[in-house]
Amino acid sequence: MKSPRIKSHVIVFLAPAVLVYTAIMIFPLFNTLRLALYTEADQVRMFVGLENFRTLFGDPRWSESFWNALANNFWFFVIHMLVQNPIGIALAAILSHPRLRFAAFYRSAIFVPTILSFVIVGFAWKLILSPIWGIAPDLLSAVGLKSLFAPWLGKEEYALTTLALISVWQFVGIPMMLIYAALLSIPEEVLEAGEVDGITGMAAFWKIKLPLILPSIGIISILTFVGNFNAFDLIYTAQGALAGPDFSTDILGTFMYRTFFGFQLQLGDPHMGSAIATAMFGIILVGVCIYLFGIQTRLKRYQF
Amino acid sequence: MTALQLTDLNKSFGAVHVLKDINLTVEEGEFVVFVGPSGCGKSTLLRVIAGLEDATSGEIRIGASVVNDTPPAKRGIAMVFQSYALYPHLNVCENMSLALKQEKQPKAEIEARVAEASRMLSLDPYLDRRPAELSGGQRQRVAIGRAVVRQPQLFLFDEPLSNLDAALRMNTRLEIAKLHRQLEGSMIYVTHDQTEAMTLADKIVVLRDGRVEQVGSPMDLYNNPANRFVAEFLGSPSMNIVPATRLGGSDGEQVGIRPEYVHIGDAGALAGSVIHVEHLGGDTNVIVDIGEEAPFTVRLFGQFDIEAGATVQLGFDEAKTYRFDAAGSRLS
Amino acid sequence: MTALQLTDLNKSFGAVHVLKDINLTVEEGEFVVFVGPSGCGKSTLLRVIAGLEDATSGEIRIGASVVNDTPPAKRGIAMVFQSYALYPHLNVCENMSLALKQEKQPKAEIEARVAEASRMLSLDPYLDRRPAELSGGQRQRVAIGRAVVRQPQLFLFDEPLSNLDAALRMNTRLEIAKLHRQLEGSMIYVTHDQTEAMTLADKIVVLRDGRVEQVGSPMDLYNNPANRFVAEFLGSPSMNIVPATRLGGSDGEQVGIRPEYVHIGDAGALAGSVIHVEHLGGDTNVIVDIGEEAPFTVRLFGQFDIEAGATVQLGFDEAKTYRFDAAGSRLS
Amino acid sequence: EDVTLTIESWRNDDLTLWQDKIIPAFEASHPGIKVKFTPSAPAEYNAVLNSKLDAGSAGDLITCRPFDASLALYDAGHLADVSGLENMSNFSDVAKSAWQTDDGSATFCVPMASVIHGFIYNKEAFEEVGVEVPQTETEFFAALDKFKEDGSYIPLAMGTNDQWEAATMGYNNIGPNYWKGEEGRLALIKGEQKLTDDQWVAPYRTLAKWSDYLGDGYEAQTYPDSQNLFTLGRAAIYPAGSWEITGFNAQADFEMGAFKPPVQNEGDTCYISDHTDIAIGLNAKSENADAAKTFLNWVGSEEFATIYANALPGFFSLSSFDVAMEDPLAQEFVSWRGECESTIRSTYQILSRGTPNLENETWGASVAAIKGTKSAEDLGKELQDGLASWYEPQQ
Amino acid sequence: MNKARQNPLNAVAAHGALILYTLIALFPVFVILINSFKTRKAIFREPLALPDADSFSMIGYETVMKQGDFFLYFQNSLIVTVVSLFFILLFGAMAAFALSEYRFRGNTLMGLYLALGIMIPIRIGTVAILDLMVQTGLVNTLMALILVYTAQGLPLAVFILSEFMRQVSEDLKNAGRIDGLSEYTIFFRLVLPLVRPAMATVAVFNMIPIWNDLWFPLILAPAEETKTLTLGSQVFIGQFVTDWNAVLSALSLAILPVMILYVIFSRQLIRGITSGAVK
Ligand SMILES: Nc1ncnc2c1ncn2[C@@H]1O[C@H](COP(=O)(O)OP(=O)(O)OP(=O)(O)O)[C@@H](O)[C@H]1O
Ligand SMILES: Nc1ncnc2c1ncn2[C@@H]1O[C@H](COP(=O)(O)OP(=O)(O)OP(=O)(O)O)[C@@H](O)[C@H]1O
Ligand SMILES: [Mg+2]
Ligand SMILES: [Mg+2]
Repeated sequence: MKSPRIKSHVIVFLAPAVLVYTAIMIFPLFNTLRLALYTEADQVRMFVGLENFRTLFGDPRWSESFWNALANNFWFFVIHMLVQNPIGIALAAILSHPRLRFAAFYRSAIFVPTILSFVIVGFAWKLILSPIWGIAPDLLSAVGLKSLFAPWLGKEEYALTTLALISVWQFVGIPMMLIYAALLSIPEEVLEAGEVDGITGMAAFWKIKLPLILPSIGIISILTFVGNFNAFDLIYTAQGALAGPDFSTDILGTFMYRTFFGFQLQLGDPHMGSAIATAMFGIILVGVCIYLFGIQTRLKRYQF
Repeated sequence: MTALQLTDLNKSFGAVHVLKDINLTVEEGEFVVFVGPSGCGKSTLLRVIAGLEDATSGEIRIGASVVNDTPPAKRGIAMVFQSYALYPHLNVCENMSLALKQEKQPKAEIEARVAEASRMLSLDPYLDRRPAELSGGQRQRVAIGRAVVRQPQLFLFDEPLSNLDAALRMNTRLEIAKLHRQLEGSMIYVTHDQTEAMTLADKIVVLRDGRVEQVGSPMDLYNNPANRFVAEFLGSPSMNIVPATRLGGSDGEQVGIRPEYVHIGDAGALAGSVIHVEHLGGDTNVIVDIGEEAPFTVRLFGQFDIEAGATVQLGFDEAKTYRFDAAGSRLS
Repeated sequence: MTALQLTDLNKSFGAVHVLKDINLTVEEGEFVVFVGPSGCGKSTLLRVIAGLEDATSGEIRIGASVVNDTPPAKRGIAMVFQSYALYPHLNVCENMSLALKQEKQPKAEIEARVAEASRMLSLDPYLDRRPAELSGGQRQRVAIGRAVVRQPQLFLFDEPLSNLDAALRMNTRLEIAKLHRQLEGSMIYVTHDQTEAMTLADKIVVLRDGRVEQVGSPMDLYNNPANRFVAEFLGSPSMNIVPATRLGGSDGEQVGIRPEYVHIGDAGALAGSVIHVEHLGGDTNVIVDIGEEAPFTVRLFGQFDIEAGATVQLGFDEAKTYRFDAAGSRLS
Repeated sequence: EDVTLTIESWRNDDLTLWQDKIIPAFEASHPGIKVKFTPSAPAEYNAVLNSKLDAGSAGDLITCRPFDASLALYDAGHLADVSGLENMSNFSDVAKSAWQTDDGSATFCVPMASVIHGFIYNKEAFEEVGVEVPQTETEFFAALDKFKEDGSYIPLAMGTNDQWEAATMGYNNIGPNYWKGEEGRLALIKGEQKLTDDQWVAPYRTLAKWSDYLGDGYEAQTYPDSQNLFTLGRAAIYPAGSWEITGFNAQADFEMGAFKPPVQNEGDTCYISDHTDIAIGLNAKSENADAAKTFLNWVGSEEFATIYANALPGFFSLSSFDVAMEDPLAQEFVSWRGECESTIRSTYQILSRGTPNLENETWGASVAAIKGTKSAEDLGKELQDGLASWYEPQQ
Repeated sequence: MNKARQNPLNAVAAHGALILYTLIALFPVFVILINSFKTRKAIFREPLALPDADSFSMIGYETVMKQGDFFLYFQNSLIVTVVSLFFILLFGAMAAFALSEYRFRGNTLMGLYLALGIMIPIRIGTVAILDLMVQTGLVNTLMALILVYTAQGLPLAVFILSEFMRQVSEDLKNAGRIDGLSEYTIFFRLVLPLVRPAMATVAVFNMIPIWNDLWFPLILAPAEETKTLTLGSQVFIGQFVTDWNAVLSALSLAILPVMILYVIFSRQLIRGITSGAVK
């Protein structure tokens, strides 16, 4: 918090990251996003301004897909916020209990799914949820709930939710780790003071720990948001690029990928693809700006 | 009835044996002060009593029941931490009222108690500030306030006044004494301040290296220390210790003489040259080199000008000396 | 040469104006003690001097140069923080030696200095421990050690002894005094402890509410306080303040009488009933209700048994009283 | 100094075949040229290849998807014209059509193989339940009914989760019999028929009837699930492509047979989808163009055709050589070429050039037909509208 | 922490919840692992059964070991992952420190700029990246992958680390400043050790996508010598036939090293606690 002139060490601290990042990330990305303003006809690239966006939002064939993907994406995000983050926080809160036995084991075990590649996750869950091979139906019938079973991944009404839950399963370790790290940095004595004050258990969580980890929860929310609106792999490995059944699991990532790189007989269209990517970028940017300027600056941080 | 009883209490941190066979009884309404050198285990003992650390062995009894397995919140105690341990996200008022809210006290009651505590601790201007915006002394006062509002059966104070200035310290000390009389709760109080210990305590517990050295009323300890350690520890400046041989005693024994019982005069049992004179305003300490390793301190009432280097004779009343054997035990 | 010169220094935290027009000179080799009530801005002033806070206005000069824009590391200072600010991940030895390693001191030199500091502060048994495994007093000593090993031109101590017990405090105090003589560095020292302030200081600076109230040598301030605030602030117990009307003075004026200049006898200017007697061992404080709001304290040398409730006459030498006008200024 | 040629391919499955048989055969007769086969996963192939081509880091030889995907590469200058190769004469015009410009002036890939659609069945199950191999649609459904009644086998092994099964093994499998193969396909391209015409809608109606015979939860059944269901002996009939033969031979421990898509009435001309599927071309920017051409020429040879067709039964050579095949199932499939009219998948040529993409739409439509979420007529209309939105002859 | 503070009921509930979730977390992994030791028939006949004498088969592992130089792939993956993580953590932490510690003009904007990268999938920049690598001759080197992953991981690292660095006590850094430590030393000797838990978290976050990435190895470094493990296992995923035995085996093998890396980093996390902040 020194004086506002940029000092040499600030530059030294920033330089490596900024250089690598600009050269290998920002430059290529914007080079690509630029394509959104062009189109190609007969091997000739033409500048068309915002025409591609007009197509994307104006032409019902495109806009319907776009809004469908966006709506699905929101649902995907909502599930993560409602399921993944609370579970992650709860697990972290339990795990951060001092001297909980086997904590390291639990922590690692819960983190295992996050380490798996999408291929494994897709395979395992398809195998488990498959109506044919019987793991889920058998397990359900073992507890007498066989009637609840449905081929979840194959039904329009369940597929997206099912995938979102699988994704939650896979990534719950991330909020858990972050919150865990945040909880650990709360000074022991503050919690002890609370304990003597009778603020224990849930009350300690709500009244002391939660307010102190709010910045981390903010970070997690924005990371979830960004991650979800960029998500692609799980849907792609589980349901393919067409995000079936009937596009019910199509999210912006799959929509963009399909358009950008093409799929089967459909040729890649980098121009429309970039237009979609730009739209995604815009959506995420708005979210991140709301966070950075609206939320992050308002979250009180405490130095321990 | 006894408010607190510790029986054969031991506490180790791994290999470090911090508390050793502590036996102690605190009566209902008693004000007990723990004193002892830094690192002797005072805070640890408080933490064990509070239930923040497990006793390695031994029994802790609060009121009628053994509380070894009772969680801190259920022990009916309030504690002021040496490091304050304020809730960083709450302002002063919320810091003080959180426990009461948790107890579901009526709103008016909470407000009244917080107002009372903040008045007593001169915290009124800061009620809306967060701990990070307070000075060290202000934080300490908030920590005291937080304990005070709870009106528990047993108070544990860990050096609650160490960051306060003399005036405020005196005020707060008096307030704590008043509080003690009003609440009829028992108090256990850790301090390094002689004045606090002597004036507040019904009973002083002198700890050394995890052991209780002596327990007794302040004047009792001052006048009848059980051993050299207690004798030296209480009183400021410390008691002078002179080898008995200098005063015609037997070899190995030591004689202790309190600085205030020594007078500087024309004749005396000891003589030496003045090293340094400390002017404290109300009194003057004269540090004299009597040829022993440790300097000899004389405390004079009032202001005196003595040149460093002057040779002085030190006289004292034999009856007011203490004799200790080589191991430090008092020879009566 | 002047070691430090502050000119018209001001510091605000947002709307809170904490330091107000501070002007102060510290001579080379001088030991300056800051005292003042909690929250008066002592720590803030130290932090501004150290360069940890920017002055809102005014000039800071260390040695020959204006250092307003010099980073802390280049100001040639060492500081002991009120909150210790130990490096939690380094053990005691590493905490003390980090700065020296940074200066690329030879290894032997580092070891020697750390050994010297740890001996002086009785930290030898703890050199391998992390701060979390130390008691409050031990942490404070490490913080002192960390500053001491650096042997800088200007030391800043923020209440470095507040968590130490009397014996250790006295030792450390003497060591700091010795250090000061040896190093010939200047020291600025914040304390709440009267004894420390009186014995260590070449010059005491009394702060109140962000302003300098008086600067002078200890005995000078004690004997010639510029105003009622300084008079009351120095000396423990505090000076008694009695409305001048009680002693035949004019209305609105106040008379200050130090407790140690009062004797209890058969006749006196004031009379009252004893509320409470504080036995401190070496001396006794008698608190008397003389019908004013504030009780009247008498400090007696030695141990006395006076019953609470007894009526006493209080006598004192008119020459040893101080007179203040309604605003608190001293009337000579 | 040896030249090393790198082949880009999506055929992970063929890695060992290339390494153990094809490459050694080629290298033996062509000293000085080394060949490396570097396949990538099929789903990523197009995207990866395009990126590499754009950046100029792609291999010398490029495995070609049929029709537009490769045409686009040629148009973009990534694929070289290989019409001039000596051995191109070993391929019929039909075989080459999948890798030619629309006017046929340039051929840019050497055809390798086609795949034929039909149905593979579990012979033991047919005997056990006493079902005859169906020739007509009526017989086909009668057979399915019988299996359903019997209950020990799932009549049809197909799922809709992966979507393309329904379109490829469903619609394009049985469809040619309705739209009369090439006749209908070309008419559609010319704009003379519409997807709302009955010959294009009727297959959806038939597909809709399939759902009764699919396994429980077929909605979530994936393509590998279907394969496994069949090869583990739990299903009786598998709507197939000939490419399955290799895998099925390895995995099934019962005898299998194949029958061609049933005709509507006995005696009707039968049509089969004999789909040109894979070819190989030359990266226009290859630095080893000469060696690569040598290799491509060799791909047009009989030697290659024989090795390939026998190593990969079910991938039938497109060359005019009479390649002897040993696998009985493969022989069964290839024998239909003599009995029926061949055609290729209706959506592949030209019709999938725009957005919406007719092929991809057909996937969804076939799934919807089977699940019964939309009527065949509605589907036809949707597809027609989509096609007409960008394809002039249909407007 | 101790008996008095540990309500046994709570402890039981805590363990109950954790065990339940652990089961949920591990069940699919368990399914994968047991099936990787079974014949293909047994996988699909009874996916939940443990391998027995009949169904036990190492065929998958054999296929994996036969196909390609798996130890080389392994080594490549490890090098790429570890080196990328090193750069991500180092550069990311440095930038995060600059952003959280110093107030300079454009601070927030710089933060936003560095965050842009997490908002667009880097894949769409593939062609430009590949172009760059072709021009610099880095195609088919591990360096290309390391650079891309470093760039890709930085935004997240900066984002998370700067949040955690804001919590490091100001007094502590100031004590360092007064001790004469340079800003660099303060960063390396004081701040970095104190945000170790966060560093471990960031490392774990980034480790997974890097280790599991298929796309960039495929495009930037598909050569045999630079193949990564994930890319190596892709040969078993075919167009029509997927060799599930081999896929399961290869992927089971691939779990191990990440698991080990994870354990190493989470150790750091624990170590971070024990050295925990102190007043
Ligand atoms: N960051 C801050 N924002 C607002 N006010 C502050 C801040 N830091 C300190 N203050 C206020 O400035 C005043 C001076 O604080 P300072 O810490 O200098 O007091 P001090 O004299 O050291 O007191 P103590 O003896 O209790 O340590 C206090 O009233 C405090 O509340
Ligand atoms: N977690 C721990 N691990 C190991 N040793 C510890 C731990 N906590 C405290 N100690 C040691 O136990 C002894 C007693 O510490 P304690 O904090 O009780 O001392 P104290 O009497 O309160 O001292 P002070 O007056 O300085 O606050 C000290 O020597 C300290 O170093
Ligand atoms: Mg302590
Ligand atoms: Mg202070």
